Amino acid sequence: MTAVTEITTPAGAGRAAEAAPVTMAGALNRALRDALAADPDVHLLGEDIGALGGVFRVTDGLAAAFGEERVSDTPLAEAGILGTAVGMAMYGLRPVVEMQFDAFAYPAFEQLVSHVAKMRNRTRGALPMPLTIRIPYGGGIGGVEHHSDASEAYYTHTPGLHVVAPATVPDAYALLRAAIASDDPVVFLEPKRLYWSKGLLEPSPGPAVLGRAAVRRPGTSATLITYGPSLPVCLEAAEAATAEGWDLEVVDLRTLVPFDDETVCASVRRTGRAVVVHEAQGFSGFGAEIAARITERCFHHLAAPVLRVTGLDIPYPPPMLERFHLPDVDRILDAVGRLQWEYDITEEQK
Amino acid sequence: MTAVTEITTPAGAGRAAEAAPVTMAGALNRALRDALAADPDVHLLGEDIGALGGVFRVTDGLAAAFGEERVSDTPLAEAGILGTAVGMAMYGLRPVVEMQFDAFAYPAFEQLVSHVAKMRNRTRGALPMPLTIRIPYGGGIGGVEHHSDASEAYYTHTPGLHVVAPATVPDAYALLRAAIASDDPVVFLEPKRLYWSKGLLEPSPGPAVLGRAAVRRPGTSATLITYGPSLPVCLEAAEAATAEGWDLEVVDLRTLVPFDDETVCASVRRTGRAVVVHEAQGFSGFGAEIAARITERCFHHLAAPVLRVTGLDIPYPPPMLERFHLPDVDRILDAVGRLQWEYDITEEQK
Amino acid sequence: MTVLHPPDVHAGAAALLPGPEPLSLIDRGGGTGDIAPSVLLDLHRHLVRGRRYNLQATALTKQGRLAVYPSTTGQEACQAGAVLALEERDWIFPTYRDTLALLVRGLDPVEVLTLLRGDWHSGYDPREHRVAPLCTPLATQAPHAVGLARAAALRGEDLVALAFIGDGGTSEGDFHEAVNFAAVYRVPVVFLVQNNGYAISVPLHKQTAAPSLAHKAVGYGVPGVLVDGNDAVAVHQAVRAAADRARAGGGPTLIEAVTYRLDAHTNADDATRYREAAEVEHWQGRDPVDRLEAHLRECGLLTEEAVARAGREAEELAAQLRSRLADDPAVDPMSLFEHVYARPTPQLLEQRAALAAELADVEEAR
Amino acid sequence: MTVLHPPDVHAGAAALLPGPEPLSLIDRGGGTGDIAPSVLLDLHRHLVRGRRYNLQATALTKQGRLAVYPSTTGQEACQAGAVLALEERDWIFPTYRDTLALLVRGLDPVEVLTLLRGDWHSGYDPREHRVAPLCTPLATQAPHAVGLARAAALRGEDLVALAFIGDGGTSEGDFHEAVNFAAVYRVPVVFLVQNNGYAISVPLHKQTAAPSLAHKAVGYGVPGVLVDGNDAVAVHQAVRAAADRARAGGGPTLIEAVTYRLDAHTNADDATRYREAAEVEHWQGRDPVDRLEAHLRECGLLTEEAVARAGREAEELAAQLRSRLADDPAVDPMSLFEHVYARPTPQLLEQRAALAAELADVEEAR
Ligand SMILES: Cc1ncc(C[n+]2csc(CCOP(=O)(O)OP(=O)(O)O)c2C)c(N)n1
Ligand SMILES: Cc1ncc(C[n+]2csc(CCOP(=O)(O)OP(=O)(O)O)c2C)c(N)n1
Ligand SMILES: [Mg+2]
Ligand SMILES: [Mg+2]
Repeated sequence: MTAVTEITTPAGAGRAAEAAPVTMAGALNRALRDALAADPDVHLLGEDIGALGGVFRVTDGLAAAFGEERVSDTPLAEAGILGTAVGMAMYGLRPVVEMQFDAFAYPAFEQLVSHVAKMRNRTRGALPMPLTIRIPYGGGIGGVEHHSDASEAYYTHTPGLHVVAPATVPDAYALLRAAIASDDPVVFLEPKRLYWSKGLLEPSPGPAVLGRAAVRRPGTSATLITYGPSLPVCLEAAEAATAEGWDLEVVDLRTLVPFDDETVCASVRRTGRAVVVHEAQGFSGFGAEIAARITERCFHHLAAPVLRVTGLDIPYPPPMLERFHLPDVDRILDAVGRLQWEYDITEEQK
Repeated sequence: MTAVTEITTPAGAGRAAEAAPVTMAGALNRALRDALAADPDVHLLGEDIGALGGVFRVTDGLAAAFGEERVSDTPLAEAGILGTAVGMAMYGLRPVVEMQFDAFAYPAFEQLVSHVAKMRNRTRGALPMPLTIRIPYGGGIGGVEHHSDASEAYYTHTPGLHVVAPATVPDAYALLRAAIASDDPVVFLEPKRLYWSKGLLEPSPGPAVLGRAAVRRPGTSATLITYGPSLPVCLEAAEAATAEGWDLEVVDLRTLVPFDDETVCASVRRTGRAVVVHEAQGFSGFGAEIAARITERCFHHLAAPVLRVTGLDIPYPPPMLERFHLPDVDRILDAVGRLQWEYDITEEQK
Repeated sequence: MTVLHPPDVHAGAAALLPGPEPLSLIDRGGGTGDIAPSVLLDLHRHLVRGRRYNLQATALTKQGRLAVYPSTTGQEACQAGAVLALEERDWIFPTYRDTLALLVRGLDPVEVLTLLRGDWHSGYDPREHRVAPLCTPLATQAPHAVGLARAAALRGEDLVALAFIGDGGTSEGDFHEAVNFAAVYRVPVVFLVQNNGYAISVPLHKQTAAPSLAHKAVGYGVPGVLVDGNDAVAVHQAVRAAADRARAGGGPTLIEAVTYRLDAHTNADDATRYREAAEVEHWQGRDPVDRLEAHLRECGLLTEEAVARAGREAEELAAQLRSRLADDPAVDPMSLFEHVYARPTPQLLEQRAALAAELADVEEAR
Repeated sequence: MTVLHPPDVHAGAAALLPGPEPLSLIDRGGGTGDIAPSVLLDLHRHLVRGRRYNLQATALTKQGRLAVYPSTTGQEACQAGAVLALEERDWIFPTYRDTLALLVRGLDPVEVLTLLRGDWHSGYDPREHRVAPLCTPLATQAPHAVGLARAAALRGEDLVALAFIGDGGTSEGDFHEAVNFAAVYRVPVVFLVQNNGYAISVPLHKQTAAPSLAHKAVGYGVPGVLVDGNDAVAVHQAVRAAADRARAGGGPTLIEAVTYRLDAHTNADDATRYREAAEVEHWQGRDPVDRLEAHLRECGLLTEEAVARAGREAEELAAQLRSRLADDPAVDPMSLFEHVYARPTPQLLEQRAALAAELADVEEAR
């Protein structure tokens, strides 16, 4: 049911000899452990996060190490979990909530939109919400229905939330530490199919700065913009593209909100062409925002419209069909091929 | 607390002498009444829709006319309401649900996303969901917090749903009839601040076809693309723009899903410039989808990037500040002014 | 080993059920329980003040000085009886209707109305007063009370959280989840259901088929208490007992206070559409202010002077409201961008700059 | 006039409470109630078949033939006892775990597994079998049962809906809202909570502090029934009584069947992380299949031949599963675009054309 994807995380690539690689699930576990150790106000709550260590084992061993009060199993009710966390945050704690799967965060939608996202604003800063909401995110692990949604667009559209999606092992650690340290609520999207990908955590990446994208592969022909589970696919596509003579730059957003316009636009201005890649259904998806804002900011640098390679506009498919839904190397290359490479020499066509 | 906006609805404009104008709330009431009369499978359910006739009086008199079984007050629980409606639809009825205000639809989000939107697909067509979910939508009526959200983007991003937003009185009637007649679930967004706007219903507009946009004002300089409560603002802006020498076309989407690419693109290809206008916060909003798809389809016809005039990326403001949040004529004209009118004569700048 | 439903717990179920009749003291010659006379006079003062506050706020709404006002006329005993039963360090989680509870807690009467006036969402510092923001999405504040009480308990602090909720609100999933969490974590929360007979237009019998709302308690393993919500003394006593229990580690209690909303749902509502005048009259006969006053007089606790003083104080409050709400407050559009995040995003900074430029243009055009 | 909590209803509350001990027939010399011998033999047959089905499906999962399988081993009495108590026209609203209930209803054993095999979300026509799709988001199917039962009642049809739910699922808001709606509308729904002691790893005492889950019923004004979920006869009798009551216009019932999940949560779960072997052994001693078999033998109802026949039939079923699930099913990627809407949107048509072109390319490249 679970595909193990091994990718070498670019950030740690140079140090492969120094230490043993860990999985992304392991890196997240270490981030939680370090956060719990560093700050007594950090509390974890969620379904099955105690003795079981979470269905993905991200909280493995934490209840044993920090006690059931710091790492507590909750009754089975997501609005109750998030609402309880809101109350804890009102008192000054720093709750870290686990939603068991992406689609099972929906029962908490009202608490998220009407309280978590707004509490600081409505109380003029008196009640900040230093909450982290961890959500195993996306598909590709053969999960049956309701276990593979990519729902970032619901969150990115909600003012007051930060939205973070790591794609590499060191980022998983660094961004989760940053999310927990943030005084604002962070929806933290953990790419399920990268849970077992491996990378290095030594030397420790430390907490990241939220809101900074990373260029994972420099290139000159066009820019692929992506995040979370689609990063390895884009890197693979970029490698494959060299055979066609394209040298693709790959930008990993890391943080969807706040958005790093600077890095993204600098890249697109340089390359003049861009393709946005994400798993979620494309219509009204986050890729639309990326494409729209690049166009607003870089119009005269664009040789072609910003294209999108996304999931289909259908309910997430059953396991045996999910590969037809998810963006793959071929679809990305196909989109790159449609970036009007003839443009430079046929300017008069415009 | 409620501002009464009088607009002459373009569709009925020519027939002003023939019959008395009705309000949009009245038109919606008539649509519900006609649907109830036409089809015994139509059932209304929601909070306070019976004796009270709904907080906006859209269901006024319907319980008295059709009985409490057809038009029934529910206990106060939105997930329960929508979930019950799902069960009724499974049995072949055609439920029409009222959510009292936009933000109070959030408790039903899981039922909407995981069941309403998916049921037909997961059962290979065996269980269609001919449901209509009426949601008083948007701001501008001085509502206190949680009473003015514009949440269309959550719905447009959910495959399996249709999303409809009328802007005129005859459309309110025609689109609601079409929504109820649709064999698919429709999220029907009723612009609160147009509830008391007036227009003509004679001759009866009959059910509309979902998925067709309307050109509300023909023009040549640029296209304003909008829907729901922002239509009157755009029409006003277009009138004001003539003073600056701009002849703006105004496209009213009417249906957000399915999207009428044809009408929109035809207009933009003609004018070469476009501004998208909506109330909701802009980031990751539906305007991004509109801008992105226009750019994908009409890139070489565009003299300037598609711009967006939207609500700010903040929680909906309190009554006394909402006018600073909502798109107004000035902001639209300002955006039109930034559509690079110098472009035609300074092509080499590109 | 997990034993499903050990028999001893099961046997204790009966103790969690409410009595057959609402707890009432005033009408039953119940005297004043063990409540100190000074507290009783305080109760009286707050009821009188509260009634006047409701009247004044409703009047101001008609004059357009408030965007909307949900009155608690008829429910003053619940509001004052409950809040006075708490310690200052205890937290209150009000619904949008419970403005009076805030007044009793000692908040500034105009800051209490900020939400309803429309200049901001919440007008006071919740931490300073231990009062959560007035909550509009129904029942959503109930889990907050649970979380806050749990946080305090984890820190070893002696604190009770009181969550108000309406009869309609008990139908929401959030209510269910909150009481369950509170019971499982055994946190010091008092859930006070003000059953005022209606959720806007929907009467109780369309809201629930339960024998009483207090009967829901046993399903969570917490005590259910039924109290006459128009008897300030009884409400006070019930809430104090529940708070004491909570403080002593006994966990949450669910109290149903049976009361009545004498006014319409809000100024925007037309209650004649869904209820009979006779019903309203019946409940006017059980007016909580009148009843307390009569009872305290009977007990010889209330002097004419005290009555007059309470009246004067209430008039002063009303006058203060009228004058302080006479003009529109200063609102700063630039404040829209504050407190969306701890630090504004680059995107918000852009939007802030754009609005500033717009406002400068407008200023210039003058 | 609205009377809040009329005393007569209030007095009736006691009748809604469950008894102190789960209803059990088998161990108490309860005989077989008024259940016909043929039904008892049917029950036995289904229990034997069901156990074998669980074993086989679990084995197939280990071989990668199913994506995941949540076993009902230990809960077969609930599944068969409940479904056999219904009429063919009654509807079943299962959770993701209740595959056996579908089998008992007569669905094709492979179609039952479609979701878990992963070739589509739901493998059968719900209307044909009066079985809603296996439901993964917990408790969300409960309001569907209410809506469907209400729709049928409005049409004057005589139909009962049975909603399965887990102990964990009762904590969700949707459960609360569903039971409340059912009670208020007085619809013919039977809510059957299979309390198997765990929600994945979370034991009941971390899920609720209630004396029993059946004690939740009174809070909605419906009867709460506690039954031994490992006694097929008792479950059958309790569900039939509730269905009869519902059919007669008596409204919903909430039944808690106390049972135990002998296997792990699913094949992907490691139950040793959160429960003791001794606990599992204890419950193995109360195996529902063994108990029914022993009981029916004791009552002289079960011949050796019937036992052998049931065993053979179960083996045939297992063999059928093995052979029919041996190969991957044919899946058509183009079917992804079917049934998203009644008619595909223009946008979907574009995407369909693109996928068709992709597939044609791949075909060509071969
Ligand atoms: C989640 C949600 N749904 C709907 C509403 C709209 N609404 C506001 S007040 C109200 C009735 C509340 O009734 P009750 O809980 O009895 O409180 P009361 O007004 O009687 O104090 C409704 C339906 C809301 N505020 N929140
Ligand atoms: C809304 C929702 N939240 C979380 C989950 C993940 N999940 C699947 S099964 C399960 C435990 C269910 O426990 P219970 O209701 O007791 O049923 P059982 O598995 O014991 O049959 C959980 C938490 C889910 N399916 N749906
Ligand atoms: Mg009420
Ligand atoms: Mg269970």
